[in-house]
Amino acid sequence: MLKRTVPLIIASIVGIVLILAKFSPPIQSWETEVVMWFDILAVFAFVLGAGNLNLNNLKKISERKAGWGYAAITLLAFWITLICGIGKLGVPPNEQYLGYAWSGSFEAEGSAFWWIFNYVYVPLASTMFATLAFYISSAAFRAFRANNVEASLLLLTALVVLVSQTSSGPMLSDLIPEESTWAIFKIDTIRGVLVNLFNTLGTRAVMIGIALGVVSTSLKVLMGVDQSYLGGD
Amino acid sequence: MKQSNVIWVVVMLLAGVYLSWRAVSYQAGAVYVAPKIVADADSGKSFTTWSKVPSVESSNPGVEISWPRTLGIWLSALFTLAIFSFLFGDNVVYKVAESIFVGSSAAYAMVVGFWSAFMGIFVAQLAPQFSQNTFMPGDDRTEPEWLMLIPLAMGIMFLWRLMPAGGWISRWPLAFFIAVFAGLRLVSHFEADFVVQIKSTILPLIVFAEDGAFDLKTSLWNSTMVLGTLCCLTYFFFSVEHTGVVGKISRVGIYLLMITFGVGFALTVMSRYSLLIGRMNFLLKDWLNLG
Amino acid sequence: MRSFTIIICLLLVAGTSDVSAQEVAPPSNLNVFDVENDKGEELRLTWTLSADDPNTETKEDVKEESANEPPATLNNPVVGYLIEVKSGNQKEFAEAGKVDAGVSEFKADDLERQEYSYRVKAIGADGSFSTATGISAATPVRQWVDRSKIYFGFFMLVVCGSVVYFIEAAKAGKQLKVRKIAGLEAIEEAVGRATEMGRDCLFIPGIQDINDIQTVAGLIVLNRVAELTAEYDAGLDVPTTRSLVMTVARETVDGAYTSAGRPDLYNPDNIYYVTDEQFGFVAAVTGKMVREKPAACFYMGAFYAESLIFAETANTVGAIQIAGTAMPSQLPFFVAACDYVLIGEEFFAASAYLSGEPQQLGSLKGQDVGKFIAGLFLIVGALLMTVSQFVHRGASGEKTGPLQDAISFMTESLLGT
Amino acid sequence: MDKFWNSLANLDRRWLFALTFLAISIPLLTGIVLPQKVTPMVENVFNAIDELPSGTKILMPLDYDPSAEGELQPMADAFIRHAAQKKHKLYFLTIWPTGVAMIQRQVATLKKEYPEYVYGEDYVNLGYRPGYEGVIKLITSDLPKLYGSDQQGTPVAKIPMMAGIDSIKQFPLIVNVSAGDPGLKQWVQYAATPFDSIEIVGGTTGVQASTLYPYIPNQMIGMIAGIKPAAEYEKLMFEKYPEIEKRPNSNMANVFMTSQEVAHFMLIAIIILGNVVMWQTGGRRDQS
Repeated sequence: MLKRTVPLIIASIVGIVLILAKFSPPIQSWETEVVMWFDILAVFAFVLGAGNLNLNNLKKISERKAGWGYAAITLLAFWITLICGIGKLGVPPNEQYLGYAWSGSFEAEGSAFWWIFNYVYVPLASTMFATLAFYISSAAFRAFRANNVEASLLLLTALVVLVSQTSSGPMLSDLIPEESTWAIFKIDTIRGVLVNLFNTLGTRAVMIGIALGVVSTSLKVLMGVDQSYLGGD
Repeated sequence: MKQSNVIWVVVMLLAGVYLSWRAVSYQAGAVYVAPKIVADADSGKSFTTWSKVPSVESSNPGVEISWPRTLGIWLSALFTLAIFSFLFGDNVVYKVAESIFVGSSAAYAMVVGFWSAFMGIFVAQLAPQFSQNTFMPGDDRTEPEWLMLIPLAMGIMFLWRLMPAGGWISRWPLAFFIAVFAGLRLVSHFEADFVVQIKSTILPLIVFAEDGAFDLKTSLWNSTMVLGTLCCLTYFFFSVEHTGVVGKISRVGIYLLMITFGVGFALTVMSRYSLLIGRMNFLLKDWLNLG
Repeated sequence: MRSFTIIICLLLVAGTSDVSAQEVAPPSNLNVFDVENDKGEELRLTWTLSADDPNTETKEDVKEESANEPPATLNNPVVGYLIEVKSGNQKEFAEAGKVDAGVSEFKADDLERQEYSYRVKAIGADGSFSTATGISAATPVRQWVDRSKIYFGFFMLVVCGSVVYFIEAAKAGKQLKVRKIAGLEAIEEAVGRATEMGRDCLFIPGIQDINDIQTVAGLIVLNRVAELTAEYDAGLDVPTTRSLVMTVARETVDGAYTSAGRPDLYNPDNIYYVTDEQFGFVAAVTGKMVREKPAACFYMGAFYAESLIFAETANTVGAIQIAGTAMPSQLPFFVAACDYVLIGEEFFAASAYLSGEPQQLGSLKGQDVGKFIAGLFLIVGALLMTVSQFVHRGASGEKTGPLQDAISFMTESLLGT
Repeated sequence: MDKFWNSLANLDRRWLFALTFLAISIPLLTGIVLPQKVTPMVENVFNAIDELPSGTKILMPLDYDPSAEGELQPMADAFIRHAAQKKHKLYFLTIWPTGVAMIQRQVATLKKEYPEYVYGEDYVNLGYRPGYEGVIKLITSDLPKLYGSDQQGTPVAKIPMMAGIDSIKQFPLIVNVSAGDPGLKQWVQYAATPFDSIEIVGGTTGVQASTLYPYIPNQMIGMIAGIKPAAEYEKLMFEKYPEIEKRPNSNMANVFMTSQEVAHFMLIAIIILGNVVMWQTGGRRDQS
């Protein structure tokens, strides 16, 4: 009862109230309030995340599993960053409130946390992001093959749009005289049709479908038809 | 295997020699900073903060080289190379970079959550006196916001799962928030994705220009837009088998979706290459001072 | 009235031309309204601009007609307006706000639900004030129902209602038929293959928190996948980017192993938190893929740029990949690089299919009604607009008539948000 | 011959990675530039800055982070050089915390190439304020409320060029460079659209562009979306002010565009090669 029925009742009532809130001005602001509570709960949840991260890595170290050294590095990096950030190490006070030692921003320039963010986090994240350029090449080689009609269409449209993004492609197609009947084959024209017409209509249909999927998934959660997120008894 | 190891060692040594030469003779990666003294007349306290200045000003009075930041640039460069090395296969350097990345980014997210949501909202609203005396002196709240006891209670219920018994109570706040967002998303998706998309697709199939002449181009465009969207929607029908006429229409639908995806793929390519260019530029210019 | 004021002004200008500062002409016709469809905290004020306002239309007209009359007649042009307010129990008027010259409306907010009296004065360039307008008063009214959203609400009710109706109909035993989806049949095959090869199944429920409905949908799919891995006794590996997702995923998998009758196989350590940050997570997961070589990878949830990094890395270790997402921008990459993809709505439908429960299939039927309504709107709307094109062919100016009313009822009321 | 195609079919993807690496880095190092055809929209953006009288106040919000530098840095540079060439007064600010470092880069360019530009008289760095689009909404009516001091903490009262500025309505033009939300879209929605006196041009990434086209030309004069239009912008600038071209790194967009050009054609070649291999080997796809 307390394990399953009560949460389901909570879910139904709360969900319906928030749907109604969209239509009732006096309670519209509840949304902002509740979203703020969620951000706070997420911080509480960090205790579990951090606990899990620490336990997993400590286990690897104590069992001397393969790669336990890396587990130690992860833990070290975690605690150094956490202490620098929560302790505001090297953060000068806010310029208007010099008397308050803790008043500076935790990301203030020159602080230890700022240094870690700029020289550890940023290069690692942006390089990871940049590896996408390589994966695009390998995906293009292996996946863009005209096996069937679908794949051929994917391939052809991608090729045309790729050519249109270069400088020389459009320049070459400009050799087609403006007045001739062939002018509709200018690469910029084709690109315009592909991007503004076909891309738009496909995306619209996908989005309409997604909206319906969200509606029905949400309703299933609110009606208690799908309770898998509550787990077993 | 042994021979390749030798080759790698030689390559690394050469790279090391080159880098030391760049570091010494071209001051690769050097960062200069200038001091700024902030003083407060009331409390008589003063602090010196340092901020970066362009290298052209390195000879200005007071400007000096910042060793932590110069070291930082070198470290960034090494991390960049470490991540790229994964493309050629998993290796020790990548594993080290990955471990540091995971540990410090997890802590990073927690620190941001701690200072912005927990201290900045929760504590600042529940204990305004305390927060104004310590980390938020500019805040003008006077009364505690007792509503904040609700997330506190939920947080405790949630963490109760760490206790030996009664851990099921943590399902209550979870059910609460899953339902909250199910309700919110239901309305917002219905509004933005369903209604708005339908509305913007309602177009006249045949269009006449201002002077009454038949506008072939716009007519074709609109008709394709409306009929194409209908074909794609047909593809998503679940309760009708894709055979016969429906089958043919949904076939056209999937073809149109493939064109959509082809365009989507190609449009992203330029931005992705730009990311790589940005990283290469960092290595060559910011770090090695080339060009 | 206005022209009369202007004449007086001109007379004043003529009569006292040696005095540089002139009394500013006041604004007029102050009206105060309640703002509709709000929670009763706002009032809206409108007035007619002062004759000395450079933006007053009559001046513009005069300027156009007789260019020889210079705008210099405004010795003391209006630079703004001062709005003053007095609530029920106060005796004096206090400043409520200022607006720039040329602005003839003001919104007062953060009000109580009591009567407020307003008056407006013009501010001259020399800082002097005009006499005030007449006093106008109103009380903010709270509306419990936002009437501008009634049609939208009705429309939503129809679609939601049809989903609920078919779920209930299916519960009552109505037989519903649904078509097959290729990606879903492949899930069991992939788990089976992982079992044969003795390798893990990797399941990533997206990189968003539990507040994204895609994550919830992903976890529902995880429930079915976990049932399969329990049946087959295959390894399951679930890295998450959020602590909350980890918690819910553990509940889900625990429940799945119990209902598959193998609670002994459930190991919570296989569902773990990595890091909240997108690319930190990517670095760890791709590293793990290369080292542990999972046989099947499932990507079910909200994904961003990492979609292609995952798909290309898992491909090198020869994994079967099945993706499902409702991120339109990432679908191209999954479609190109994965073996099976659940596109948008199919992803949400997956949980219903996989459960095999009749009431879940009912929700699919309800979604189809939604699509049918969408198609109907498109067709009817497009036809109406086409007819309108024929009717108004070559006509210029504003289109009116019952046809236009029907179109605007459809697009502005029914589809207005 | 079959053996050759089979080996290609099983090509180690690291060769493709190496090829991509070379296609991007060689043009960067050599600095070769290709001719560009200038499109009308880029010309409109250029004229928006060029036709303003010298000394016009321009608001320059730079809302991006280091990961978007490869795409946005060149256009930000071009905007700044062009504006400084026209002797406009520049007001930098950002609504992205990471934007502060991006502004510092622009300031460095100004100091290096326009030594006559005086801080506080010709340009000012107002820095970052939290609040996302709320910042934009607020400074449309009251700028000093949020920006009481500049990035260095100097009160605005002591900055000559801040005298008389009480809202961004006093800026005839906003030049925004943005990598996402909040960014160009919000500047258009909350600043340029409600106030007729404010015009806006922008620079953004190629991925973002499609959502922004609907605002042109009614709410926004035009935008530079990605590297290619940025390269065209540079060409226009060099035509009118040839002295800029001689400065180091002034043609960065064109150099980057050469990398893009080479990489795009490499990608096209890779796709075609993949298909040729498939035909030659009868569609077999060996996965290793």
